[in-house]
Amino acid sequence: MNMLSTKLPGLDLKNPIMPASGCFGFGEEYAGLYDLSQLGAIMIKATTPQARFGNPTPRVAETPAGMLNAIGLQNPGLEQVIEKKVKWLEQYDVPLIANVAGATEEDYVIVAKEISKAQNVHALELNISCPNVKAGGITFGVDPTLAAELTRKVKEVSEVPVYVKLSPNVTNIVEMALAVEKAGADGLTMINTLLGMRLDLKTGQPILANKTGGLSGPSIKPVAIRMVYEVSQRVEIPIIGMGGVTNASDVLEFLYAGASAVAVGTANFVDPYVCPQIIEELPEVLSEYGFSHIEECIGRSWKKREGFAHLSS
Amino acid sequence: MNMLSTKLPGLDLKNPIMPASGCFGFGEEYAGLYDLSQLGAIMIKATTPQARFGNPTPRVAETPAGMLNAIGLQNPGLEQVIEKKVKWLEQYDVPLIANVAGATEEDYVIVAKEISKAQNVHALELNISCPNVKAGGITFGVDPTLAAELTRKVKEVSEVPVYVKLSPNVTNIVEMALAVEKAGADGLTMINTLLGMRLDLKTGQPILANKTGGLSGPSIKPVAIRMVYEVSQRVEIPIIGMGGVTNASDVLEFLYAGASAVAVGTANFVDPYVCPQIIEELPEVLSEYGFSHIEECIGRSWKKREGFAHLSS
Amino acid sequence: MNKKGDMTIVSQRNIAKNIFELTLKGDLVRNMNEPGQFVHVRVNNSYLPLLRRPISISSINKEKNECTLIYRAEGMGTELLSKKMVGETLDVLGPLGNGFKIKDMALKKTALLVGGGIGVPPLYQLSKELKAKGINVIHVLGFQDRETVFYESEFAELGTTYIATADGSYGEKGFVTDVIRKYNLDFDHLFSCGPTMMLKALQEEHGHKDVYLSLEERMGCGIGACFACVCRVSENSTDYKKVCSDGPVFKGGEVLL
Amino acid sequence: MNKKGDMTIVSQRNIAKNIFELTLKGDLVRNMNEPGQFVHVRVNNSYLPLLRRPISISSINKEKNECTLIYRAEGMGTELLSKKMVGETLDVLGPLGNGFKIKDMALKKTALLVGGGIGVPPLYQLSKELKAKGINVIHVLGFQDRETVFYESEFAELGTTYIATADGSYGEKGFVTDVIRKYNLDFDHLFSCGPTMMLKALQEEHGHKDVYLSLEERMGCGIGACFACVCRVSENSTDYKKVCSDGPVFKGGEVLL
Ligand SMILES: Cc1cc2nc3c(=O)[nH]c(=O)nc-3n(C[C@H](O)[C@H](O)[C@H](O)COP(=O)(O)OP(=O)(O)OC[C@H]3O[C@@H](n4cnc5c(N)ncnc54)[C@H](O)[C@@H]3O)c2cc1C
Ligand SMILES: Cc1cc2nc3c(=O)[nH]c(=O)nc-3n(C[C@H](O)[C@H](O)[C@H](O)COP(=O)(O)OP(=O)(O)OC[C@H]3O[C@@H](n4cnc5c(N)ncnc54)[C@H](O)[C@@H]3O)c2cc1C
Ligand SMILES: Cc1cc2nc3c(=O)[nH]c(=O)nc-3n(C[C@H](O)[C@H](O)[C@H](O)COP(=O)(O)O)c2cc1C
Ligand SMILES: Cc1cc2nc3c(=O)[nH]c(=O)nc-3n(C[C@H](O)[C@H](O)[C@H](O)COP(=O)(O)O)c2cc1C
Ligand code: FES
Ligand code: FES
Repeated sequence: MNMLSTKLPGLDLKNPIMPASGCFGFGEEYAGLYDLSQLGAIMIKATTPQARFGNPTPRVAETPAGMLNAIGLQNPGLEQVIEKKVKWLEQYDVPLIANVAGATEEDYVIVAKEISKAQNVHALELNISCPNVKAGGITFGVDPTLAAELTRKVKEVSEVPVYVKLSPNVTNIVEMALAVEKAGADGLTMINTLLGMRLDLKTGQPILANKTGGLSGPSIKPVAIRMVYEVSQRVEIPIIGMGGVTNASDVLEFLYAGASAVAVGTANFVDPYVCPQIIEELPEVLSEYGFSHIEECIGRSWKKREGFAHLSS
Repeated sequence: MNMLSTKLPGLDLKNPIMPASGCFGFGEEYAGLYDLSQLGAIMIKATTPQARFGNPTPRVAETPAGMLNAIGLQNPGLEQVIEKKVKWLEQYDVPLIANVAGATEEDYVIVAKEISKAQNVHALELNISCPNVKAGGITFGVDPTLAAELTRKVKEVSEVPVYVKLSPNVTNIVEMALAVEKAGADGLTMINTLLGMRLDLKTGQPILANKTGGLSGPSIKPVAIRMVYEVSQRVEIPIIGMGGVTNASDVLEFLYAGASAVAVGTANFVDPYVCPQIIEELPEVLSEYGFSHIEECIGRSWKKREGFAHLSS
Repeated sequence: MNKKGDMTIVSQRNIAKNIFELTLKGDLVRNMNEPGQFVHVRVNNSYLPLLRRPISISSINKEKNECTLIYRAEGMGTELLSKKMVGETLDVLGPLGNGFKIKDMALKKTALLVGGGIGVPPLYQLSKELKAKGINVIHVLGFQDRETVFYESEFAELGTTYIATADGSYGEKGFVTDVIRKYNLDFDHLFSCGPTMMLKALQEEHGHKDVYLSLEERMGCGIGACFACVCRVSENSTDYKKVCSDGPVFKGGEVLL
Repeated sequence: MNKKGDMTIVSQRNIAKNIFELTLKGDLVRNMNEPGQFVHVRVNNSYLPLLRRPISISSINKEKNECTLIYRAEGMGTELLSKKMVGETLDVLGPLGNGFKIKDMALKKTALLVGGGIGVPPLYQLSKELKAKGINVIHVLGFQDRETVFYESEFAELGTTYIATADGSYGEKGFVTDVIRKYNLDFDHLFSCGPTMMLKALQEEHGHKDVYLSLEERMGCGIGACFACVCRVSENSTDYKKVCSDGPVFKGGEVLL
């Protein structure tokens, strides 16, 4: 039996591991390194209606156990993404989750409507939480009413289930989650990056051309775990957890917290083979802790303990 | 001339370095290691009207480049703090900033009123942002109206300037800052800890008995820098910056961001001699980057560059 | 009177499964005068791991200016520590805390030393000092299994030594309390270090005697400043003791277990 | 076809102030076929530093399965790298990017190789390969000052070599462009690597010739996936090139500097 397979709205996953959006491009680079069909799914790079160049460089800066990025949603635009990138990925046996972005509600609706028609796009991920775009998605990500409204609009046009990607830069993440759940979201993905900044000691100026950027990597894992823990207890829809995952133990921690699947972002830059490696190690780690299937781990940090008697000590 | 001396409301500082509240107790332990009169100031541990035992243990957990704590405001209560702890510190030539906490508005008012009378307490720090106390200060810390109201009440009774300690766990830190400034705060201290969590792989349960805890240390520095940068451009009152400071370069980064002085928290646990060491190294680092006084660095990341011509390159 | 210093690794040996014996040389040894104290070790000069690791002092050699630690490599910090090589230096804070205050005690004839797993190490220096004072020492040391047993012969040289393993793969099968009962061990003083469950059981059975227990708790500062490591003194008050600076050794009943 | 592997350090030398020459042995060398490519080095198996460091391949020795990197120890990553000892292994990703494609070029008589500071290293393998093809190579190498000059004799063995220092403490005083002008250097091809300001100046003065420039940009992945390292192709379009996977070597004018 497969210890790792699981089902989420729209997604029939061989395993719960997928690269996070923006950290894997459209898969082409990694396809040169390993067979993408090994992956549970792929969250492709954010797509906007028109091509975007994104922010000036430098776009990344390193921080203690983390990094800041301010890419600025660079992408070749909806048409190119569908015709070139998504199409190209059809050769792999792997479901895509299309990350949908924009500056206005209409942007999101256009992208969602078109990209959800692609045969290998099995779900959408509404990126209402990118901190690096001025006048862009970020306002949706911190306002429950706007987020709900956007979710509703996108649900109306999408041909596949819609996951909403939550921003951690809010006072009350549960409120955001409940708002988009009520508006029809089929799932949540969380967390996006924390807003941060680094200054250059020589010039005194921000290292990133965009000044602020999104903090990702191991340093944010405690915040991500806390938020998944809080939200998973309050919503009925599944969560794809992320934030600082670098190995199979981290995956287990996110499952315990309440995630049903896990995305790997920054770690792909540190080790481009990290996703297949985690997939390989996960069964071993599950066995080590006495599990025979990932579903036994989900929400273990807060669920009633009946099923877990064999492990209490 | 002293490159490090500076003046803030109520505080005549030999240097801008002070241990952060909760990371230095009431100084007694460190007094056995070095002369506390070397410090710019001391932010003493949070004081509540009555003695508190705090949370059950474990109270700390380690994270990548950081730590979580859930001490729960353990302290011997207002009377003991004033009569024993604050009194004892009189032997040192160092101003105290008294961290004021509580569960209700009255708690804060009582503590502020009494402790501000102590001769060596030169300022108060309103801890409206402790994430580890249920039904406690945290609600004040995320609601601008409540925070402003509390600030006003405390200002009415305090005999010394009042700094408000801001929580990073909010959507809009500038809004919080402006609210308490308008309510009469003399300064800000920021940031308190980010709310986080770690799960034990063996049990699936949170490592901290309190479940969630406050994330501190180098991992949160990028978030702290970003917030100080944002807030310092919008308020007139000075900021004491903190979050992940471990060396003199970090101090410089906080000054650039817009802080007027800098507190050192978690790093005291890693190296109990860190504060005097930073104080010793700071003049050297300032000179290295061409400064003759700390005030030249403050807000350099966003201020008009007239004074800085000598450094542009 | 610097409490922090670099100590040089003069030996590092793997003495049982995942158990390492590490000997350090340095001036801090001069202040090590009490069995049961600990050092707070920074295993890496970066932020990974960020915090120091508390490790008991297992033996002290004043002449050589050396001390020995025995630790189990299990998490990130101790794993890294086990990779350190002879000649490297370690940033050490210590000695810290209050140990077994046998210097101030009116000692009687027989002392029973009970150790559980990684709680065994500090009892070694204690046993040596008791023996030197002419006290009769009996050791009951509990381990998980045969592979994790260490220092049996070292303790046996000082006094009668019983080994218990949880799975019975070596020595007596069962817990240290079973051994004490089985052999009906008689003693005037009981000194113990190990898992809280074990200390609790000892306290319950022998609490009427002269008992000293060494506690463990997750630590931040290790010097009494952060309040990470407190334990209660009674159910109904806010009184507390800090394991790092009031302990780690407490008199039986002094704190709630 | 694994692009990532452990390479063993066979030598590490401090060859100028803060400048280190590091020779690595490993199977990845088999794929190193183009001067100007780089490797992405993980200096620590923890998260500090988190990201890899891009370093140009300075020379390739196919027979020994070795390659040499030359780098300046300045920040956390390169500082740590400079502490690594012979026999240790390094996690390396590479070779990455597109180098100087001299295999596909119709080469004429003379090539001018212009390097600035830490941009000098990749020109060494390039020069060796050009020389092997019978091309006349001239080097103009700019450094900060006398103390940071390296590889002068190595380059001099291959062709005429001019050294310039910004402060005039060694060789010519001034910039590489001053030297080219002063000696009125004539060439068919210009290959350069160094600070963007220098590349810009070269492009402006010699853009009408056959110019190849190697760029630097802060990187995340190093393989083209994260879009950290893009540069524009023209002012008015969203077209871009990635330094890591389309470059680091570009034809003059191919991208905006
Ligand atoms: C006073 C005292 C004396 C000790 N003496 C010894 C000894 O002689 N030999 C020995 O092997 N161990 C001893 N320990 C336990 C030792 O400190 C832990 O095993 C060690 O800190 C674990 O670190 P790690 O990096 O392996 O684990 P990690 O899981 O990576 O540690 C993460 C964090 O949790 C803390 N932590 C984890 N387990 C413990 C624990 N059991 N007790 C306290 N903190 C813990 C760590 O210090 C660190 O802050 C002692 C503990 C205390 C409090
Ligand atoms: C294609 C390419 C080839 C290079 N070849 C060489 C070489 O042969 N020799 C050499 O000494 N240097 C070379 N560099 C520059 C080298 O990558 C940086 O000096 C190095 O990354 C700095 O790391 P650090 O840890 O010392 O500095 P830190 O300041 O700690 O680095 C922090 C972050 O910024 C990045 N960074 C800092 N400076 C640079 C820079 N100048 N370029 C790119 N990223 C930077 C780091 O990679 C890291 O992610 C090259 C850069 C690129 C892009
Ligand atoms: C370079 C970079 C680019 C990113 N781009 C996107 C994006 O386009 N859309 C999005 O929803 N999230 C984006 N993210 C956020 C990640 O998908 C992920 O939520 C975050 O990095 C936390 O996970 P990690 O710590 O594993 O990286 C990006 C992150 C990084 C580091
Ligand atoms: C163990 C611990 C206890 C703390 N207790 C308090 C407190 O009582 N009052 C308070 O305002 N902040 C408290 N803080 C927060 C610190 O003062 C500081 O704001 C935070 O840790 C960020 O700084 P750092 O990264 O340098 O530690 C505490 C932090 C730690 C780690
Ligand atoms: S560890 Fe800080 S008070 Fe004991
Ligand atoms: S560094 Fe990631 S695309 Fe170039």
